[in-house]
Amino acid sequence: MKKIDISTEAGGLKLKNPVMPASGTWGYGEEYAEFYNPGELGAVVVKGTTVEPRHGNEPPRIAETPAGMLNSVGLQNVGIEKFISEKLPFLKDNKCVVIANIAGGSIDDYAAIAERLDAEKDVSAVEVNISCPNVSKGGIAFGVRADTASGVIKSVRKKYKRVLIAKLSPNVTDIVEIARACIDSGADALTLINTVKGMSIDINNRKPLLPNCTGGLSGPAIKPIALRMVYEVKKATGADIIGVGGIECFEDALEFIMAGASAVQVGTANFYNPFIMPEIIDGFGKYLAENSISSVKELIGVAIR
Amino acid sequence: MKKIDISTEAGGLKLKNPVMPASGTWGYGEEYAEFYNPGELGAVVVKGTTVEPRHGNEPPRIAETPAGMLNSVGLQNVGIEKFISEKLPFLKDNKCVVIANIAGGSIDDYAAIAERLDAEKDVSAVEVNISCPNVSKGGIAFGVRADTASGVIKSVRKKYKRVLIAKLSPNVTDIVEIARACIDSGADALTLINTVKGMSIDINNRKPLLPNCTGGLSGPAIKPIALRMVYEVKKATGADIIGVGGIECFEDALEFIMAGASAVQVGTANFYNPFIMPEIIDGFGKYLAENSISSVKELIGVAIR
Amino acid sequence: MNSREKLSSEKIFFGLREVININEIVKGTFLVEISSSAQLSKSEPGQFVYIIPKTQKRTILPRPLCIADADADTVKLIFKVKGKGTLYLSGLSKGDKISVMGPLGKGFQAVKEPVLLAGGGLGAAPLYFLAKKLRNNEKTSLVLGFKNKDEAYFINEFKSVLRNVFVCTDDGSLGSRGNVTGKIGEIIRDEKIICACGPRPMLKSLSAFAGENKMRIFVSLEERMGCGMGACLGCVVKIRAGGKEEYQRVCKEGPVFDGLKVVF
Amino acid sequence: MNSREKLSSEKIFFGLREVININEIVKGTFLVEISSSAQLSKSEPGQFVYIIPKTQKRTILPRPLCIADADADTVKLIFKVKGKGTLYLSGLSKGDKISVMGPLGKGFQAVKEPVLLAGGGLGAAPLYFLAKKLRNNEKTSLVLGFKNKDEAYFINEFKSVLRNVFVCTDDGSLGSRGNVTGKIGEIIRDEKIICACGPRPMLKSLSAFAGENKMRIFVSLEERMGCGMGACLGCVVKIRAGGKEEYQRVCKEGPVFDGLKVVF
Ligand SMILES: Cc1cc2nc3c(=O)[nH]c(=O)nc-3n(C[C@H](O)[C@H](O)[C@H](O)COP(=O)(O)OP(=O)(O)OC[C@H]3O[C@@H](n4cnc5c(N)ncnc54)[C@H](O)[C@@H]3O)c2cc1C
Ligand SMILES: Cc1cc2nc3c(=O)[nH]c(=O)nc-3n(C[C@H](O)[C@H](O)[C@H](O)COP(=O)(O)OP(=O)(O)OC[C@H]3O[C@@H](n4cnc5c(N)ncnc54)[C@H](O)[C@@H]3O)c2cc1C
Ligand SMILES: Cc1cc2nc3c(=O)[nH]c(=O)nc-3n(C[C@H](O)[C@H](O)[C@H](O)COP(=O)(O)O)c2cc1C
Ligand SMILES: Cc1cc2nc3c(=O)[nH]c(=O)nc-3n(C[C@H](O)[C@H](O)[C@H](O)COP(=O)(O)O)c2cc1C
Ligand code: FES
Ligand code: FES
Repeated sequence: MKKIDISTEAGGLKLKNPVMPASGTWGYGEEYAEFYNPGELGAVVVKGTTVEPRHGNEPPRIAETPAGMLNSVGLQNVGIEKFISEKLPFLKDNKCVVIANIAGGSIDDYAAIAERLDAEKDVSAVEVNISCPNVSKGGIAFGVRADTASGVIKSVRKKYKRVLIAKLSPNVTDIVEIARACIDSGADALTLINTVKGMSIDINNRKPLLPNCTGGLSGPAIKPIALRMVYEVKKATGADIIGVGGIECFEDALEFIMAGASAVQVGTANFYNPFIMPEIIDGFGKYLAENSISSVKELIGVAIR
Repeated sequence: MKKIDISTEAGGLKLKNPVMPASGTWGYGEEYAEFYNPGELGAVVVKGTTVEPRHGNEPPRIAETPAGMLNSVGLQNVGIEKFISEKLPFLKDNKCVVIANIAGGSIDDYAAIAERLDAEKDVSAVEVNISCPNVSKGGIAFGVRADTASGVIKSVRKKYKRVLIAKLSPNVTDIVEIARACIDSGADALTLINTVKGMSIDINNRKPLLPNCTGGLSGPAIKPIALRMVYEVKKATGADIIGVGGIECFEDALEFIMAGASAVQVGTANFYNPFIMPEIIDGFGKYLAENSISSVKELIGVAIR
Repeated sequence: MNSREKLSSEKIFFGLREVININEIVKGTFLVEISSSAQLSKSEPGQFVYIIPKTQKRTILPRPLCIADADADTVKLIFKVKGKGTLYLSGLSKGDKISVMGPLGKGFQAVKEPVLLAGGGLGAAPLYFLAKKLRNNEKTSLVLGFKNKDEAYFINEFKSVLRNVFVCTDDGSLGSRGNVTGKIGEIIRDEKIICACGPRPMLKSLSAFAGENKMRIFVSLEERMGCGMGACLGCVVKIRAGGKEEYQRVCKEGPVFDGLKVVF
Repeated sequence: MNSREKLSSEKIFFGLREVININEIVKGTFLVEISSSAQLSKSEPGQFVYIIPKTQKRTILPRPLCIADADADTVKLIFKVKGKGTLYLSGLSKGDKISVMGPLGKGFQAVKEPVLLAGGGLGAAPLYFLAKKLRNNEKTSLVLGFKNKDEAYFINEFKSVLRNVFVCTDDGSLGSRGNVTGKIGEIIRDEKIICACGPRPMLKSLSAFAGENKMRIFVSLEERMGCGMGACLGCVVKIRAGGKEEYQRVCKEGPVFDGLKVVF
């Protein structure tokens, strides 16, 4: 029997397996450590972190939709300093590969966090969330325009020397254009996709269910959209991609790998199956063995034509 | 007891109730007439029609996804002449308000169909599908850019005197921008939304499940996306909107009305419940009675803040 | 319009039916008997029903299954567990209610003895219904092909309605070794019609055989479906018609097509 | 990592539990008893379980329910049918398996007699568990408030574990007429602690009452949840802490909060 290798790599970041939590769905790894050691995962992506602590949006922040959910958490987080002093040590102690998801209201914010994290060797990569509203430019997210996306990535690139991953918003006309802009601006890899903008109406109260009106749609419902974007971007750019959106079983993860992802993230599914990530990791081992494939890497993008 | 009025109006088109099939899911009304008279519906929107008959895409054309489905039918249709001579008489005989969904590969195509339909008084409105690939401009859909969308609507407006509805693609960064362009170019109302571009991978055969690679996602999965777009566009423009996307029960339809739709279309749900549209119509009657509301029109957009 | 029952049309039933019996006839393949209705009792061989699975797995589309038998009391279906929908079906018990629409599509028509029936694997289901409608005499022969002995089923049932039943398996573990087309070639006498249901490669080779022998052939095809009613154009196959090739609907013009016209 | 059972943590059970009993105790409100586990048997009053409904209605999120009682054998839950998830639960039968995660959250802590318990509507559930843990003497009093007689439940059960049980209803159809806060005002003696669970307006007025009377008050809050584990920040409520207002998690810092600190 061949030796089975489920390790993978994205943008130069080596991962012992292709599975990690999606930012914002797994906190800083402490809570789910109750169930298993976070060091078992390929990496741990932490909650979106900003320069200053943030309160986030008014509750309710969650609404269920058909095979999905909306959230409007709104980047509640402890801020970069507290992340480094209070959250990072736990992840380091558990030997996690840490990916810091970062966000900001201005290009300077991004640059500041990037610089700060560059000094923290325990953070192996930054995942730049460019889907949050650009306060200085009137509420349009950085990530929906190639020029602003590029501006953010360039500013982070200047300050951060290790692996830079750009996390893209799916709420765009042409995901390939944005992907190209990020790669050209220095991103080593791309995470696809963030949540899809959606909404839910409370017909009893005759108003939007979330006080924030809109929220981010995640869960199985968005899987076909995420897969399409991974496929399109991989085919057009060849960039390293981390696929995310609606994965709830091993087969879903495999679809993303075949569509061109080098690794996958699991978000919403953790909420109804806290063991889903170890299950998917096991799934890769079994699948490779049963199909006599020696490495996950052989499967990346095989469905592309 | 007050008299209950479930009639509504969109872009000047009077509808005896707010429910109609979504284009492409109900053929030309003949098949489902097996179950009830199509004249019972607010209107009947027919399959997307082009100048010449079209073969459509290679099968398989359907893939199931979580709470949704992908289709890549690709505008197979009998062409405008056959529609008028062979399909329209049946709808006329059943006293249907007919909305013709039209599509084309060029602006001239759209203009040609619009002119032809202007002469057919039995067609009460055209629904201009601007989500299909613009052959002359390299495979980008007309509907994803404000300038091309505007070009199509203007050309149809010149030739077609009665109600002009623009059906928009959700695969855009800013739906409000496209909506405005269409309204400014002469559209009387908007249908929101067409299918969301998605994909599914067949992990056994290691290739996209649809030979066409991508397909249009419809069904309950996309409801939050459709609702969000209806809400955003209604709030920003005040335009008359026909809401569509994932409606599978009366409550879903009511969400769309409260989000700002003047009427709704039902697509995918017909496939698993052929009686869904009469059920929703009944639902409106009951809801108004139970809540002592005299007209559906009072509910349009009540959730907007 | 209040009760679902009442909502069915004259020709097509839509509503709940009761599971009267369900059995695993060979590993992974089930025979389920459900209660019939006025419309279902008029089903023709080759027509199908559309079963709407109530799964917990986020499915929405109904699943098409050929009618293996139908009378005033019951409708029989034979299915193989493939995915979520058929898994749900396999978990049903006597007395459970399932949501059914049908009969749908166009069945085997203009079938006259002498005739050859050819079924591969699961394809045997609609042929059983057809065999029952034909007279049980020397003029009808049936060839059933299976992968191996373990996958064979319904042979005794066929023998009880037909005199000439031939079985072949890929590995020779039951009946003769070989495929259906080969066996048809062996046993053919003066038949001018073949009715076939089974995997595409089998239907293709049988259609070629029929063409060479100037026979008629009716084949039952499958395609992924949306509406099942002919309205969505989701389920098409390529058919030669009027000198051209065009897409026709498996759920409406089919599932039974003239095999000589199918573009395989 | 093979079986789900094995996957639970030391403190939190995750896996299938069996329905031992289910009863509609008043119209639309059910008492369900499920089998316990090592972890669940250590539940504290005020903690909750997360039930993952296996519905056919495209739901994905688990539903939080307060633990109404727990020992080594069973866990009791009381729930009202609100939507898809609770409808699914109400349809369960003895012997069915359900997917459960828990115990979760922080319960009533530092509760010492003499104490006043105040429950409105469904809020009574966690207080029953709490009452059982307190000593059954004159020092604990309970006020239960309901809309009317028809919605009242569990009164006899409470009386069997507590001597001082007062009931009030909005319309006076059972016990005295009036609301819980009013009744608490009437019966209060030297208690310095209130433990309350019920609708927000009741918790708000009780907290105001407690503040005015220099008492401590613990309130059990609800919010829509994602993970139930403290990881997603979906379920927050606004709490005064360290001179500022901040969002805290109902599933982690709560569901039981210091009522004087809640920003209602
Ligand atoms: C007219 C017709 C008659 C059929 N008769 C029978 C029969 O008598 N017995 C039997 O076992 N099978 C029959 N099939 C195939 C059967 O419909 C599929 O095996 C079944 O739908 C698979 O569903 P699933 O949920 O188990 O699998 P999934 O993979 O979960 O199905 C996902 C989707 O794909 C569709 N699908 C998957 N495979 C097929 C297929 N081969 N053909 C069409 N759609 C498919 C399903 O309907 C569903 O929409 C028939 C198909 C057609 C078109
Ligand atoms: C900590 C906690 C303890 C609870 N304990 C009980 C209890 O002991 N008995 C009881 O009957 N109810 C309790 N509830 C409320 C109960 O969780 C909701 O009534 C239930 O989730 C509704 O689900 P549904 O599917 O029936 O309704 P749906 O409307 O279909 O629910 C849709 C979504 O909204 C959420 N949701 C809806 N209403 C509420 C609510 N009031 N609070 C939180 N989430 C909500 C659901 O979890 C789900 O995600 C508790 C809630 C919390 C937060
Ligand atoms: C509650 C919640 C909070 C999230 N917070 C963040 C965040 O802080 N930063 C970010 O980049 N993405 C965030 N996301 C998006 C997820 O990382 C992921 O891209 C998305 O949920 C799709 O994956 P899923 O369908 O597996 O959940 C959040 C998602 C959820 C559900
Ligand atoms: C099989 C199928 C065919 C469709 N064909 C068309 C079409 O010809 N023209 C068009 O404008 N929209 C077409 N649509 C999109 C629908 O009209 C509708 O916008 C979409 O399906 C969302 O609604 P639903 O979720 O209720 O199905 C089609 C959808 C499906 C599922
Ligand atoms: S399935 Fe819709 S046309 Fe056949
Ligand atoms: S539900 Fe996720 S933090 Fe409470």
